[in-house]
Amino acid sequence: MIDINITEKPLDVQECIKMVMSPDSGGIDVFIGTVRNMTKGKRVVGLEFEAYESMAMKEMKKIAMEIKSRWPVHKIVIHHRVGVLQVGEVPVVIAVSAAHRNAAFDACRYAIDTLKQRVPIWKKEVFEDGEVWVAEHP
Amino acid sequence: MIDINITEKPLDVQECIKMVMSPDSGGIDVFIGTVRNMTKGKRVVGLEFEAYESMAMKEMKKIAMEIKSRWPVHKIVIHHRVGVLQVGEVPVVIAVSAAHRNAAFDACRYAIDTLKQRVPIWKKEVFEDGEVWVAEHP
Amino acid sequence: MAVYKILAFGIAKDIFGGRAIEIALDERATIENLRSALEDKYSKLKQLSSYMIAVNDEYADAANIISTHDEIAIIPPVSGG
Amino acid sequence: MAVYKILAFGIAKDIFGGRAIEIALDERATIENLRSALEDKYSKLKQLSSYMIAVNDEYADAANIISTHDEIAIIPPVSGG
Repeated sequence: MIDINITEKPLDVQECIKMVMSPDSGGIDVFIGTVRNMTKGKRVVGLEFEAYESMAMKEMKKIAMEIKSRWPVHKIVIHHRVGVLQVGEVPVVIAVSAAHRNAAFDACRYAIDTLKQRVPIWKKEVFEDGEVWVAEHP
Repeated sequence: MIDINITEKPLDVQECIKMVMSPDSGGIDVFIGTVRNMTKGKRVVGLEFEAYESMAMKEMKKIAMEIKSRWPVHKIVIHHRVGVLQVGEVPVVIAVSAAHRNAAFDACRYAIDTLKQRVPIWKKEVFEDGEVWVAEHP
Repeated sequence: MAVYKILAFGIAKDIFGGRAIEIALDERATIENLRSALEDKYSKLKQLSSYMIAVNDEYADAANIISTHDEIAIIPPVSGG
Repeated sequence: MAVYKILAFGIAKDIFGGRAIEIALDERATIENLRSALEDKYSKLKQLSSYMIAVNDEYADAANIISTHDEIAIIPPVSGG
């Protein structure tokens, strides 16, 4: 089972976890991104996320398919939020279940690392004195 | 912040996640153990967990302190359930928050790997035709 | 000549001054041709550490040929998650 | 001689036939002495792939000296998580 979503609504972490639970799984790894109050020593007021939605959905699905082909995992959920987020809010939730924990950990980490490398989503950091598009991947 | 618990009551995953959230964190990694319906090809009816509670609490605290000394993490929650669990129920939840995700992933994985190596908790697998104490760590 | 519509996201939106622009190129132009034409017109593009071009929701290579029916987008360095 | 109380968990409970047993040893016995005495009396202990002995909630070494005031426990291979 693969469930991919991009939404303006707050992400439901509990729901993502429920979606990956299954009686044949022994472990679930969940990554939850949260908006941090500081970046490079500067106070962040909030973040704004923008997605090239059709392509981002496609790239996220590709990541999930790559995971399925590389690790023995059962279910994968990747949900990304867009729009304006405050400090402490959750831009991304990735949950992966597997029979054994190593596959869940490896797959979840691969998902977030790869998402940050190539899924067309952009974040603008809003400071008290201005805003700037972030380019984490040069 | 370190929060360690051993309890007979169902673990509250959402509450564990809330406990580690903080405005200076950018990522949270959560490991959720779940009772699997099969082990080595045999159908499992349920599991029974027993802890040497005073020592297990102490060993889990040590693991959290080791994590604090090895990785720049913010908050660590390790909750373990004891008693009889059905398939799909959650024996363990580990949640770790950090400014950057690599520390959260490394620390969370270290926590579950080390817990399984040395925290005095034992699991008995209950099958339709009998039960057996598991010795995962020889 | 043909007119290609180019979508912009993130900082590329600021550089183009909008969500999309149109640019005239030869028919059967390549991604490489498009890149040169865009950089001539919007020199700030060259200040980005890098950027990709996507065609119909897929990252495209320099030699790919584009048509005016394709959905073409500038993908500045991504920063999701 | 002194009487030591030994707690048991997991499969050690089944081997001892209960949550705790008592065993007589010299005063100032070592963990090694305890291990030998237990294995003489409960030979099934030797069938475990391994087991540790904890003293006052800490894993103990073979040379550690025990007292009758210590909380002593047999720790068969753990399997939490």
